[in-house]
Amino acid sequence: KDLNSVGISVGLLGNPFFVATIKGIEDAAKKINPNVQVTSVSADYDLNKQVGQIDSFIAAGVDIIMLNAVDAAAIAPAVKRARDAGVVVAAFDVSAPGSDVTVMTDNVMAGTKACDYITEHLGGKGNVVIVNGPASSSILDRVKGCKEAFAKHPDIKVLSDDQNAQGSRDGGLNVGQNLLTRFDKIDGVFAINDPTAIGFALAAKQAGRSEFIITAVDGAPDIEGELKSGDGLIKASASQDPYTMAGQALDLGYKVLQGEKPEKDTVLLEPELITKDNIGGYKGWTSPR
Amino acid sequence: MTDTNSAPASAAAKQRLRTMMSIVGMLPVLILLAVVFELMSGRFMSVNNISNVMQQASINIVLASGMTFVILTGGIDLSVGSILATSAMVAVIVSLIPGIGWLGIPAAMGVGLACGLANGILISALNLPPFIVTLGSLTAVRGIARLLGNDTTVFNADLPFDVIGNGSLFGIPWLAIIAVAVVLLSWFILKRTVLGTWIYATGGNAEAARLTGIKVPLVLLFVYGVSGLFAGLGGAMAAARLYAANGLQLGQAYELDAIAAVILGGTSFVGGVGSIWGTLIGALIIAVLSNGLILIGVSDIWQYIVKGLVIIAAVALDRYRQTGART
Amino acid sequence: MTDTNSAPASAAAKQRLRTMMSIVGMLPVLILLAVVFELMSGRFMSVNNISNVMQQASINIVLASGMTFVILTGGIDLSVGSILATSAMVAVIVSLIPGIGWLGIPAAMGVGLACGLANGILISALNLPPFIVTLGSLTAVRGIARLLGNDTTVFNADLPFDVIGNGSLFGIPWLAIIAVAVVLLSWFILKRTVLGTWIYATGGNAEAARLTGIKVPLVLLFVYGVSGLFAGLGGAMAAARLYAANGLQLGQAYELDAIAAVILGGTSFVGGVGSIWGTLIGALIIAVLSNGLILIGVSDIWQYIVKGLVIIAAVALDRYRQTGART
Amino acid sequence: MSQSPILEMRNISKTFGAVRALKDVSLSVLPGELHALMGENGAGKSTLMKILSGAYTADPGGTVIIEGHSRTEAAGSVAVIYQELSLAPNLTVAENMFLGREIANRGILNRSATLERAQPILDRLGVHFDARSKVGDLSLGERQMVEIARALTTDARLIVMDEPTTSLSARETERLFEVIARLKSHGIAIIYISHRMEEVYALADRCSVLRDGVYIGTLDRSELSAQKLVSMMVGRDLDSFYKKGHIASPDHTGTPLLSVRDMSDGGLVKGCSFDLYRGEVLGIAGLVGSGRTELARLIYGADPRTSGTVAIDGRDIDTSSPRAALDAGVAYLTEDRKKLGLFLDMSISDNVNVGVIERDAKSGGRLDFRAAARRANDAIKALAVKAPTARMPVGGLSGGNQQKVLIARLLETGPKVVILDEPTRGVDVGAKSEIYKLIDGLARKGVGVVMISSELAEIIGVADRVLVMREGHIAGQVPAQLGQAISQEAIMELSTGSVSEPATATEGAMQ
Ligand SMILES: Nc1ncnc2c1ncn2[C@@H]1O[C@H](COP(=O)(O)OP(=O)(O)OP(=O)(O)O)[C@@H](O)[C@H]1O
Ligand SMILES: Nc1ncnc2c1ncn2[C@@H]1O[C@H](COP(=O)(O)OP(=O)(O)OP(=O)(O)O)[C@@H](O)[C@H]1O
Ligand SMILES: [Mg+2]
Ligand SMILES: [Mg+2]
Repeated sequence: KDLNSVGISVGLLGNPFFVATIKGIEDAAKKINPNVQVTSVSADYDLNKQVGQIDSFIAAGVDIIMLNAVDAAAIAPAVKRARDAGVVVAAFDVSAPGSDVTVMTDNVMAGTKACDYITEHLGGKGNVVIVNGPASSSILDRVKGCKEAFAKHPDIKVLSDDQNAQGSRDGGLNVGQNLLTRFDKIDGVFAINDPTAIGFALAAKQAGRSEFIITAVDGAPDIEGELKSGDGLIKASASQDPYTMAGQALDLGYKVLQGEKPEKDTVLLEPELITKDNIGGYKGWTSPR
Repeated sequence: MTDTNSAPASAAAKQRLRTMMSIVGMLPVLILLAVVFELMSGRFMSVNNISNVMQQASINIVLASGMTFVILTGGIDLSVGSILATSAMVAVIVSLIPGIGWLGIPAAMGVGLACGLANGILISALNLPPFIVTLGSLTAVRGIARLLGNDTTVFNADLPFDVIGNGSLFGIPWLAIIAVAVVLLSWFILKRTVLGTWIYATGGNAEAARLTGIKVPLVLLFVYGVSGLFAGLGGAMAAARLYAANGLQLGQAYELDAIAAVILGGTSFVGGVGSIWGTLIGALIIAVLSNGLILIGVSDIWQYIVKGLVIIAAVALDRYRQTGART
Repeated sequence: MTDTNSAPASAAAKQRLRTMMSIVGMLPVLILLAVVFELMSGRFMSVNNISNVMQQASINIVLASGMTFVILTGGIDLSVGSILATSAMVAVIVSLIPGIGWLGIPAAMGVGLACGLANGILISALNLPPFIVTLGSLTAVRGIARLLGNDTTVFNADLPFDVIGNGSLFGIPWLAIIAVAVVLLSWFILKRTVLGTWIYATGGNAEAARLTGIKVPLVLLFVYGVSGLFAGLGGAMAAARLYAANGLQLGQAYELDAIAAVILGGTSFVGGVGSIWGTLIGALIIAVLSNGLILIGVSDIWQYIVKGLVIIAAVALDRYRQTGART
Repeated sequence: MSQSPILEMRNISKTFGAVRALKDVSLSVLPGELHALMGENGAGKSTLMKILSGAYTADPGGTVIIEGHSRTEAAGSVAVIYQELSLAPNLTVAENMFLGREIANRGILNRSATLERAQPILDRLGVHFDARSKVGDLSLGERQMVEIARALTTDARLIVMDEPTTSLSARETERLFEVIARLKSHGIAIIYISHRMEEVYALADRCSVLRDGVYIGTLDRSELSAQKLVSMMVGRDLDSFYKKGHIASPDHTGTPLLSVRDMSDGGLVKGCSFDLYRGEVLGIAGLVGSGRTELARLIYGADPRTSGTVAIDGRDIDTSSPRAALDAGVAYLTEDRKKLGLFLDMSISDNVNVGVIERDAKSGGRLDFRAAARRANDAIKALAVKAPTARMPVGGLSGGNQQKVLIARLLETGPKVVILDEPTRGVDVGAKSEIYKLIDGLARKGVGVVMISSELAEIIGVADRVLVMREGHIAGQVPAQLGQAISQEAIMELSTGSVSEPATATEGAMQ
């Protein structure tokens, strides 16, 4: 069966992460069929909207739906509808129950890696802050992994874990300013993604505070410079590889389309912790491939 | 603004024509969009896709119907998206109770009604500005929705009332049937009952309405109650469609779509002027745009730009058409 | 004069008192909030934190100042958040051009002004409803913002004008100084110039304004232009603060905060009534709430609920206070 | 003609859609003359004046020449007092007076100079408010004075006054006449539009008449007579104008139909008491701002009161809200029909029926369209409303017809007592006489009528008894004893306070 058209629905287009995933899918699809038509839409984190988009894709007769589920559990019925209509559903970044294949970062491990870095740096003792974000499954997983890492050390005290910085620089800066006022001494900060971490670092710079380190998850382009310089507060980020992840999901989906059965329907990609030391070899999201 | 002295018969005919024009309203724009999308995609008019559009429009139609009541009195209700989220949460949570799961629908509607009445009381009894009150409940009710599920998604794969979200009757999706029923009910209330006249009168001139003995606070309480009730119904519909609800994400910015549908439909922000048919057409225009742009493969970024421009162009066209008709 | 009935002196005094009350407006609420937060956290009133609050409020103050002009004429501008995002993108993109990077600020303001004037032309020349026009540009301009950066974050760690985002003068953040300057400029225009009187007159009775020879379309063009210009300035401020801009995420729902500040500040939706000082206080209330709730460690979910309720309570208190004063 | 005219309007036509508001109208005005312009409601007077001021553009073919220049060049030499008050209620009196022509230096307002120039003009008009008052706080009459003051701030050579006295009482009107005389002596020409005949007799040097958008003719002062004017305006003769068909002095023994005791609102109205008997027309006179409207609104429950009771047939009734008052049989006609009375976007039928649809409704609150149509058509016929269909929006009617629609709404509720606040404001002679007939008919049916009016001739002509209010009190009653004649002098004396016998007069009013 030929691959003629692909529909992509992601949580929020305009996030560089998803831009990289779309590029990964497009490149992978073009390798299979140079004339393939790829339509990408943004669900704006609205499940209802995403379900509508899936229905539209079914009506438009796409071969594969590349799905970044807005909600890891609740998307199931829509996925089922698509599969019943004979469309292959390949999930990436977030699991989608019932999909043919899933490729995602191991977010729990990403959280654990980032927070292990903090506990190591602190010698297992100190006050830490978790800067939370919107409650999506990947963020919940990261926080879960991080908390597991902290829980291994009884002398690590989590001062705050319930402030939502919206996953943005702006939010990171505002929440950062307020948390820095609230706590006189912080030893470590885990931000659920890179923009949040950068925002927090900006807040610290303004307040003239530098007694702590920050780690995050993503390995986004804007954090590469920060890590390279090495003298900033942000010391590490558990990187994801959206380009590869999404491309791999498409390849697996194509195999399903050809009637093959993949050996594993879920592929977990292990995040790599990038720090000052290994940043030189890091490819990044936007580098040409 | 009009004609007293010219021949009465022709004046009456003209009056009827004008009423017609204002009811037809944006219909030409809707048809134009449908034709363009069909020509460009070749799939738009398929039975399957029409049913999609109807489903996708249905929740917004229900919200916008309630919003029409509110805007007709010169008010606004920003909280419908949050109320929808809360009711959807309640619908799913109740549906999980063994045996009485179908009570999820009345429960959702009850919660919606309660939120709407709370808005209504603040606005009518304390005489507070609707924008601020409903902005406050937009925020507060959103918090409640999140609290209900503790910030996670609640779901129920065996939703007892999932037929209203995914079933159909003679090929027409139940969601669409509900939406049409809501529109008909709204039309009946607005045009065929005493209450409807009071709503128009309150919007047209609230002080005069009070002086003619209309109980303006009751009218206001009613319209915000209806808006909340319909938002609650919308929540049940969303839950039935999705088998799940999420307190944080569901219904974000729905109020803007609902208001846009009402205003596109020719209802005036000042109150007192407008019709529910206009709202229906306005909501369909929005749904057709979203669906059609995906069908013809416009990228997400350009969807934004095109959608914004089409909305502006639609009202401009309408304004032009009406001016043309008047002279 | 045979009969000067009631003593005019006391009437004038009462008039003055009423003006005072309406200027002071929400100030008591602001002070109350500050005191409560200080008592509960012990840190709210620290110099450092006050400076935080001022920074966090500054962008909203600038947006809300522009919004005050618009709402005073009875209009609304929903597009400020999108305009802010576009201008911030332009500011960062221009700042990357070697040598002339500081031109980012005028470029951002120019883009904002252009968007605002586009709104203004559609509203004043074609006589379209402001809500729909600015809802359309909310969507379309957001698309442009995304297009500019091709949907990625643009950033510049060596922003030539970062001092306005992160620097301070005698301990006062430049952001706050800019915000105060914008408020003072707005006050001057509204209360001390002919144009200001025209803006109030247009909002109070547009038809009367037209009959007295005021060029109402020009007034409308001006207010939407100012709103766009200030949104552009806000974009430059946001870019300077964050060293980056993202076309999709930046400025989402900022219009609601700006409108809330204006309405909390006592400016009427109907137009013609209100003052820029009220807006300043309204914006500060919103900022103090967000800051204070985090300071005292309220969780995100409960922040929503409390924030919503406090906003409603604030207007209710204000309404009660004013009624009390009148009798 | 010795002088060259200051204004020449020739062959002016104006169409609104299919409506021909003006057809080939010509008008010339001489310097220093007061030129009255008369015609029924909807004759096109205001439209003509709006073309003169530039608010409307005339159909091509007509010319307007002011002092030898075209209209655009001569802008500023014409000032207009518009009929629908064109003030910004949120601004101060001074700001309104100079709106569009602010006293400013390079765009920056000079507020003290504005006040300095505004106050003397207000003083000359003898108003009670000062230049810093907000217009929104003023009563209708006071706003009208602001409009007049605004016209006086210009150095116009021609001032148009479109019904300037509709909201003014005798004293303000006198003030205005003094001002007019002074203006004329400075060679300023005035076009004066009014539905009050006496004013035209008193003031006009010449009088032009429009009918259905067509120019009928111009009379010189010497030729003015009531018959001539009326027949030119209406196209036929009107029979007796003020006519009391009911018994002039009804039985004042027994329980009064309506008795109001000690009505106060803690501000504008102070302890007012009066009685009204079955079939009686009770006039309430007073100066602008004397609190008549406020008193009526208190009785009707439109505003909260601090003290006072209302009884009908000797039984205390609840009038805490308009709804309660209506249920008890008290109805009120507002003085401000556009702002407080009509639903301009709704149809005539809806406007007539809105008070009674609940009573007519079928089960479940469903509207009874047949009953509504019947009521609307009957009302249109009974009150001679000029409208092609009951379905047209009321906003499209001329002022007089709008007023009739509002009265029809009132009558549909079947009230025992009606309070009419300035029922003939802005209404032409024909419609006025019909409204008088209506009042007469109500009284004959035993309804008690309270009529608030600023037009003395009307109040004397229609009322059986007149209460005079001053500064929130009922200052007295005319005639003081039953059976005496109502005299204009007595009313004026009471309302300006030049006699001081309020105590006894109030006693008289109560008994
Ligand atoms: N803006 C408008 N649009 C349509 N028709 C109008 C408009 N203004 C006036 N008319 C019509 O023009 C005619 C003349 O109206 P105009 O207001 O000039 O009458 P008028 O002589 O001033 O009456 P009145 O004594 O009641 O003030 C009326 O039939 C009216 O309905
Ligand atoms: N909303 C208001 N706020 C403050 N003062 C008001 C308000 N309305 C009216 N007034 C004042 O109340 C006084 C009495 O007004 P009212 O309308 O009762 O007088 P009136 O005798 O009916 O006069 P008119 O003939 O002008 O209607 C006036 O001096 C007016 O300035
Ligand atoms: Mg007129
Ligand atoms: Mg009055």
